Amino acid sequence: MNGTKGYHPGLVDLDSGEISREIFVNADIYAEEQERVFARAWLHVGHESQIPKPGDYFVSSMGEESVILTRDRTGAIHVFLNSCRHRGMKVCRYDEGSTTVFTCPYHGWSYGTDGRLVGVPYFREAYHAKLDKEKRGLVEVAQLCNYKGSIWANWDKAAPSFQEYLGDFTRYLDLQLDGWDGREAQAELLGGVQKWLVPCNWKFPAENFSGDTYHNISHRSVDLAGIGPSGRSRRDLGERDISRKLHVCIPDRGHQTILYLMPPGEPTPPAYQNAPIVQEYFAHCEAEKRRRRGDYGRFVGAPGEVFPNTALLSRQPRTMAVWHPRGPNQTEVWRWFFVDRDAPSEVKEFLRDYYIRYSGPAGMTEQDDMENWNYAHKASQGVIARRHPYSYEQGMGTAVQDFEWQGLKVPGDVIDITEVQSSEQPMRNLYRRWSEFMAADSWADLATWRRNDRTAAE
Amino acid sequence: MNGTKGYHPGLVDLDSGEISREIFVNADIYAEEQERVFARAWLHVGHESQIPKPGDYFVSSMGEESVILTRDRTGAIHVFLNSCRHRGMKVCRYDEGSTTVFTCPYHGWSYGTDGRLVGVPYFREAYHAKLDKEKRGLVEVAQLCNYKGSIWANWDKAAPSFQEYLGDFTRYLDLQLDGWDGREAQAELLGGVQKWLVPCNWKFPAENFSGDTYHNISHRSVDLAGIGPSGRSRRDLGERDISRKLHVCIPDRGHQTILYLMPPGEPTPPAYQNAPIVQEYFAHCEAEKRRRRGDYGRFVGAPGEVFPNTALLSRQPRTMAVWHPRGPNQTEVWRWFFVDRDAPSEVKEFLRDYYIRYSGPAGMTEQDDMENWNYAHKASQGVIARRHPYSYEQGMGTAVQDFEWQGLKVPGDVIDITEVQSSEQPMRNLYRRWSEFMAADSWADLATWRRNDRTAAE
Amino acid sequence: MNGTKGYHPGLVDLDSGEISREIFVNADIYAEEQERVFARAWLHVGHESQIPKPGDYFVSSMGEESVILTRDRTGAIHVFLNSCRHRGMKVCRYDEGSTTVFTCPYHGWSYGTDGRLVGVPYFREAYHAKLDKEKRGLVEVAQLCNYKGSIWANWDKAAPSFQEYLGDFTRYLDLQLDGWDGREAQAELLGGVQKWLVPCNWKFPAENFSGDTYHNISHRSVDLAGIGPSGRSRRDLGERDISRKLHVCIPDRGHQTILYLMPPGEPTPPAYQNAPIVQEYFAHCEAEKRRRRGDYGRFVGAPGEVFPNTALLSRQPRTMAVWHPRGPNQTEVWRWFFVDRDAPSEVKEFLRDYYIRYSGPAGMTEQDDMENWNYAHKASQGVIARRHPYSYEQGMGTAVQDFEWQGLKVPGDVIDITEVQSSEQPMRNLYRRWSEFMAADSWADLATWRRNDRTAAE
Amino acid sequence: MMSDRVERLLLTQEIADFLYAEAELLDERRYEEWLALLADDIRYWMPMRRNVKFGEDGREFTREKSDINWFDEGKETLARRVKQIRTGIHWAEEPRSRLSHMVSNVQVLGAEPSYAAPEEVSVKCRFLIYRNRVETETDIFVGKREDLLRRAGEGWMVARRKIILDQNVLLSKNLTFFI
Amino acid sequence: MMSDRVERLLLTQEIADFLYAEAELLDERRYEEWLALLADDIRYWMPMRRNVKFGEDGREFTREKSDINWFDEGKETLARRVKQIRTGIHWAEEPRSRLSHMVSNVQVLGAEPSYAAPEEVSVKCRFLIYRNRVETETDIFVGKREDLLRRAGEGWMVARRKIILDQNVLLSKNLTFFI
Amino acid sequence: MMSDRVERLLLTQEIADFLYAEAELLDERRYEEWLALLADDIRYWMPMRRNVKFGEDGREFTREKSDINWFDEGKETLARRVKQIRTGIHWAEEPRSRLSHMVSNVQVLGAEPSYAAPEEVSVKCRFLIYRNRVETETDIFVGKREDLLRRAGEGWMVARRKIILDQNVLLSKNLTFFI
Ligand code: FES
Ligand code: FES
Ligand code: FES
Ligand SMILES: [Fe+3]
Ligand SMILES: [Fe+3]
Ligand SMILES: [Fe+3]
Repeated sequence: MNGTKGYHPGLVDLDSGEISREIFVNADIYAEEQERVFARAWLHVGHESQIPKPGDYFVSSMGEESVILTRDRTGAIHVFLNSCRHRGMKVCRYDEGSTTVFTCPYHGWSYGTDGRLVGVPYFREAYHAKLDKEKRGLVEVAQLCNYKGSIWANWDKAAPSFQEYLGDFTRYLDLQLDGWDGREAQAELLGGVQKWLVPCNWKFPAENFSGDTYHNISHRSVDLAGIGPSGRSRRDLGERDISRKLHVCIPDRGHQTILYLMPPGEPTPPAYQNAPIVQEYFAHCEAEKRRRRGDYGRFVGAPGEVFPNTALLSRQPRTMAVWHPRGPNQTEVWRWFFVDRDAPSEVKEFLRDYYIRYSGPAGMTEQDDMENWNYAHKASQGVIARRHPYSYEQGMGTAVQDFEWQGLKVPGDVIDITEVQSSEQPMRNLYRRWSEFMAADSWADLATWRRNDRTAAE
Repeated sequence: MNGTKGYHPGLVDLDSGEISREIFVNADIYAEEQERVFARAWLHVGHESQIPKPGDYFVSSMGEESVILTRDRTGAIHVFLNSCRHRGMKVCRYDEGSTTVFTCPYHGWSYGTDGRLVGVPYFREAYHAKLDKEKRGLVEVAQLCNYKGSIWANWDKAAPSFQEYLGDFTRYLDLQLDGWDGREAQAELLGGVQKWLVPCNWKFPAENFSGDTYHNISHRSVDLAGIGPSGRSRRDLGERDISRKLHVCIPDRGHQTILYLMPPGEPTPPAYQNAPIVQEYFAHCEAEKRRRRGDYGRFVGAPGEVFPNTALLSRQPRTMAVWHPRGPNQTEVWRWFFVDRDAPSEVKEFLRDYYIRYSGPAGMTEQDDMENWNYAHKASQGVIARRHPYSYEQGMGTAVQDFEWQGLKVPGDVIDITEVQSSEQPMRNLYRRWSEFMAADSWADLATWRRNDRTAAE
Repeated sequence: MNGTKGYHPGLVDLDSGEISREIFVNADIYAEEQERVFARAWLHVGHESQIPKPGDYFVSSMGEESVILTRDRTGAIHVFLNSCRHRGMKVCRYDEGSTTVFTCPYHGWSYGTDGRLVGVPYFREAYHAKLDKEKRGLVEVAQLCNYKGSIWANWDKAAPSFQEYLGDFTRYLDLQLDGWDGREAQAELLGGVQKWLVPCNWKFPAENFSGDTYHNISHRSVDLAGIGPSGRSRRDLGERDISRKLHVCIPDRGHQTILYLMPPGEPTPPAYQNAPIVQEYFAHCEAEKRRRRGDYGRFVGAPGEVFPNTALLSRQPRTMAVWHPRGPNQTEVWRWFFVDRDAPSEVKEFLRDYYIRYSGPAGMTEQDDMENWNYAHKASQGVIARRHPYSYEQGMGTAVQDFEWQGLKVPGDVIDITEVQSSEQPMRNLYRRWSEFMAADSWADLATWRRNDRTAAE
Repeated sequence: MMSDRVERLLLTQEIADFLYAEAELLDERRYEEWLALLADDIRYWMPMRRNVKFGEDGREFTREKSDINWFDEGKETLARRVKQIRTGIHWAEEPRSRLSHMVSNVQVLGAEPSYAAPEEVSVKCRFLIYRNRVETETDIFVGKREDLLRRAGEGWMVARRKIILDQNVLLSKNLTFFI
Repeated sequence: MMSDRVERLLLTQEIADFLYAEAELLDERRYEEWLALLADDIRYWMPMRRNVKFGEDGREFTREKSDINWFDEGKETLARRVKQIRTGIHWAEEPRSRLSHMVSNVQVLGAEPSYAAPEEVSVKCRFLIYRNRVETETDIFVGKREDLLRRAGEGWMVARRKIILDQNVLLSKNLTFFI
Repeated sequence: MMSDRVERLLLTQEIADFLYAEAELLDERRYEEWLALLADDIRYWMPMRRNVKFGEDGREFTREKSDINWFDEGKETLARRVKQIRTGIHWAEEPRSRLSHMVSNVQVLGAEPSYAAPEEVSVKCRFLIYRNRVETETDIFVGKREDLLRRAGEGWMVARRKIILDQNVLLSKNLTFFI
């Protein structure tokens, strides 16, 4: 089933807008991805509110591997590979909890919540006190960042800091994590992380959430059935009417998103007409946000992607997703859901109901996404299919730098899709970065902006 | 599990009559087969009666891949890869039906029944009318042939025409598709195509249907239980008594079959004694066939194989099968069943009952074939097994060219197995051709007959 | 998922005591193992009491492949690959039985219980009597050894004899096969061979049974629940108090075991206090053994391993196990259970009950072993995990040659773990030998002792 | 004497008992006894299933007595199948499979002439058939069965059986068992 | 007239009949009739499950009405799901799945005000749902259901349904069916 | 007062209720209550199965009390197994498995001294046990159970249990649950 062996530059051709199916279905390329992408990029691990107290832990995943997100007795946050240094046993097999040590079931080595190897049975007798415990602590990530409560980690110490990695994308992640009223880090996690398996390569969801406005047609059945809390088929039609809808891509970083840019002054049109309390809450927040953020308060978020596999959705349903690779043909999705910490309980309840019926495997909208990813992948595995690349030609060459509308500049490569409806600039941005990771031997080659005029201004 | 890497000539040794087990169980060889055999050979797709009217379609398979057999509004027949040119989504997920366009569920591109890309949402807006629709139609096969209602297709435009590909085998395919009375293209398809999975390499059934008379002993339980419509254990014992039974192989083509050659003049002995109407019908047809076909009316068909994976069975049960590869260790069988279009309904009903209890996964006869293929494959995967090739020595060097009996010449390499009961000439013919496909870089090397004295006479 | 391609020396580093996870999870290394280890080493096949009469057979397994252990009409014992020479069909699909010939279901070739091809349908007609039957018998192992009733086989004719292969380990295998009272070959097999699948590489159980005393802590739940027939949590605490507990490794051979060395004179302390008949039986046997074996009667067996995949357990539960590889990530365990042939039926019954509740998938003790092997393997597959080798540093450099205690020498590399409790010398011994097999091109390189001063004394 | 409600519930229970007893005969390989439960005029039909467009359900199943089906036969052929297994050389069932027929959701959909004195009963159920053979070979078949049962003295006979398997491509190499 | 024991057994049988009939409506895609069996105030709840330490079972399930769950909704949303399937362009169910709902171990755990004259019945069962679609795609879902049934004339209505699926990571791409 | 037919049907229903209640205790991890349903002299036996030649069915199963079996034990050992799980450090069940015991085809094969006043009942059923644990680990076990139940006041006790699993090579790493 294996056409070419491994990655080579020709596969992603951004001049023609053609990308080979090999990068989705080829097992050798998948194996290389694990080393070149997932072992070097910043990955989302969880949220600090999942481990509020010292000793709390949450078992997460980075790429294919299980990791432990934990807060040590001093309150410091760590991420460790969930595998014993002795014979590799998975040291923690609970999803979450609180503990003082992680004791390995096999031979009883125990590790502190700071990863230190603190207990070795018969250390003096069997090891003659010779085992170097310092060397045998749990494998810790090379870098970790707590950004407004969201925890990110990286296995490569040569990688730049998370904020440098984000670059100009930071403010879009802010939309996810700040309050709707513009206050910092107000996001509160709802209990329960959705986890499920989809039979497709992880890049199908990654590109979909990068800003695929073009597939709205696939959700027509939801529009007909009605799902929106406003009683209209989509909750956000109102603001769509007066805003500019943009594709914003951060070149060299591989991050991209949809953005609604509201006009200045004008209030955001009412939504949630059927739910006065909710309508009132958001109206209030919108006003607050404008006041606090000033011009940037005109930003309204939408689906976006932090390279490589973390999806943002900063409007309703407000969620973050990670697309964990589970072999070339399978993806395990993890889904976190957010509300404003200080929102009235009626608002939280109202939104939760909406999130559940919209998102995930039982979500009326996303069920059809999974179906499409599944069969797009499946129909791309054969020898003939692999000879015919996918088309990413939409809106090629139409992106502008320094986009500005009504006095507000939007950094990055931007396409205003308000009239043209859609573009594939976000996917091209994603795969350009992906192929840089696949080609580069080290972060020295990947931190392109450091030797880059255009971004020198930063 | 992988002994040698990939195909090399020594694996098929026709001088010693030994063939390595690697060609059945080796994953690398399997991957090469997809390119070298299935992407270059003529494959059976279906029957025109499955798509009688413009807009009708039948979803079939070529090698590992799903294809759409369809009749466009002008009545022309096409075969397309069942995968969208945009992101690869399987555009048609029904087994059969009738439509004006195939609309992709993911982003709504739509293709005409002639494969043309006719609908692209926001073509003017999102694509600025720049997408080259001509280039983005459904991938169509390079060549297609409708031979007496049976549809064949080929991905390689350098391949010879289907009839040149068939060579002298044509008249054996005729036995399948013409009426029992010798009239042309009288085969009528019974409703329902059997599809099922067998855990073995596709070449086990392919060689079995190439003319494996040697495994009759494996069907002894059916003979004891009784299945034959004539009340005798096999419906065809009668004609066996007076005819010559031949193995006929078309050298250079890789096609082969069993053939019963009846004496001139003599009527075919009665069968179906318990079913007068059926007996009478076939008696009548036999006579008609002799009249229409003259000497060739003495041919009575039997299991045979069109290289690489289409099986013929032109007697009762009258069926065609395709052995679709589904990985080195799995085969998906598709089965079509035929009757004479103008046969009396009692005859059709009678034959249908016989076909069902004889053939396929519920067929008393073929159940045991599947069992043998399954465990022959399984017991050939290990390192020691792979060191011991299979034996194809039966009747080596006993084939003759220009076989003749009672005034009728039979072209091809022929072994008269009436007395010797069996030979492995058909398998040797199959694997000789298979290894030519695996070794050849292009059809220039594969059309051996064009530079071949023996077949120059053609 | 595949880090390095195939085996290379660096993976097993006995100087640092670090062994790469690759050797457990890498698919290429696994494929090489099948050729280099399992096709060249001595493997345990069964017990002669399973085939007491001429014509009896027991279907066993060597590495990944099915083999037939059979006794021919002359009473000679054979081991054959369970695959037909014609098309590879598995010729015997029963677990055990008695027969005069093995008739292949597919085309009816039949083989004698001595493996000779005795029946070929239509030999004269179809084969013109030309098939060389002598060449086409069932594939027989290159060497076979019946050691005190246990049957061992080897595919490599260049391998040394089984006894040379065992070297000084012979007496530990004797503990398994002789009677508890020291009489030769008194082991009687209980009916029923346990077979089950464990999702881990075969080397996890192999190293565990090589003498992993360090994982006793993982069985704490059994100690708390109580399982021992003596009513105490472990049946053997008594003798542990007065004996020396040793790790005995046979260098150059790759065999290793735990050994209890009792003091001279002193009787073994009583066990089985709750079962007088059993207590009395073992007390009697102990005395007999001392009398018969003299000083070596002080040996009491324990878990051990004959390289590569045969486990011994010569105390109670008295069992042998084979760890059959079934892909890099799966092992099929086969388990034989023994009692003394002449033991009273109450003793046999008593022991049988204990074996069942202790061992295998339903065994309260071993259930937890399987769990640990499963998740140790699973947590070692990822790219980051593979960068961190396992630690085998326990007791490095503490082994002695010519260990002696109270007048009895114990050959081999020995660590007295009575006080230190545990060491990883047995695992180091196992993997040293394993890497020799992986590196060596032939047995000329593997029979290291033949050119080895230290073992020249043999 | 008893209310209709009670009569219906007891009849359902009685029919379920019959179907469980039938399954038991099949799993215990008592095929001749099983044949004895089949009416001489039984029709044993298992259609194939197609993926069809919404609204075209009419084309979902292959048709009895005119299309190719997985099974579409009478008692004589069923008896021949039993005979074949009994030869001991029907390799697809030698060594014999380990089979369990799980029958659930037994519903009596109708009784003629009445629930009080039923002569013919139409019953529907779900089945799960687990097949394991040789070493590790395993299949699971799930679907529905629509049976017409006919009173036979104290007991019942199967007069007609329609088997709906929830598969399109058959996910097994063969169908060597009775459903 | 009848003993308590008999009343209880017959009630259990009657409730089982109801659950089988309900399953039949779902497998036959008669969704509107199924909706008619749901009380207007039904709560349809399917929590997610966590792996927790021994003794911390309290944290095993996500909480109704406050956490994220697989399902946690009322009749209006259920009706919208039916409507979506009926559009014929709900791709995750087009072509439609082949479904079998196997219901077993039907236990009546309580009846109010009495077993003799029950108005509300709490019932627990096991389910196995087999889903097969397109060509070879297959899922098996197994778990428990805790239903509160309410008397409705001659029959019953589902007033509350709690679904316990025996999975942690959902082993399927979606949940497009009713349980 | 009631006819034999009715007595038998009601007894079957009563026995089924008992088996469902027992399964519920196991799935809810109420092991001590489950142990209380076992007679002190219970024999809990699960043989291994061989592939044997046609006509040699006698050798298909390993023998109770003389061969090695998967299980062949009494109440004391069963109680120890419960105790082990309750330690919270029986790693093969920590974190605990998610289990469903589906029991179907409940058949009462005999009742002593009579169906009207049964003291001992022999009952056979089919089971499907679904086990899911940790993240994605899943096993399905299917087979038959032959139980001898003994009257115990209002209820019943399990006096003997024979478990027939439809497997040859056990397709799982362990058997850490009760069947
Ligand atoms: S594997 Fe963790 S202590 Fe040994
Ligand atoms: S995949 Fe077909 S339109 Fe996008
Ligand atoms: S495979 Fe054994 S005789 Fe042909
Ligand atoms: Fe979507
Ligand atoms: Fe055949
Ligand atoms: Fe252990």
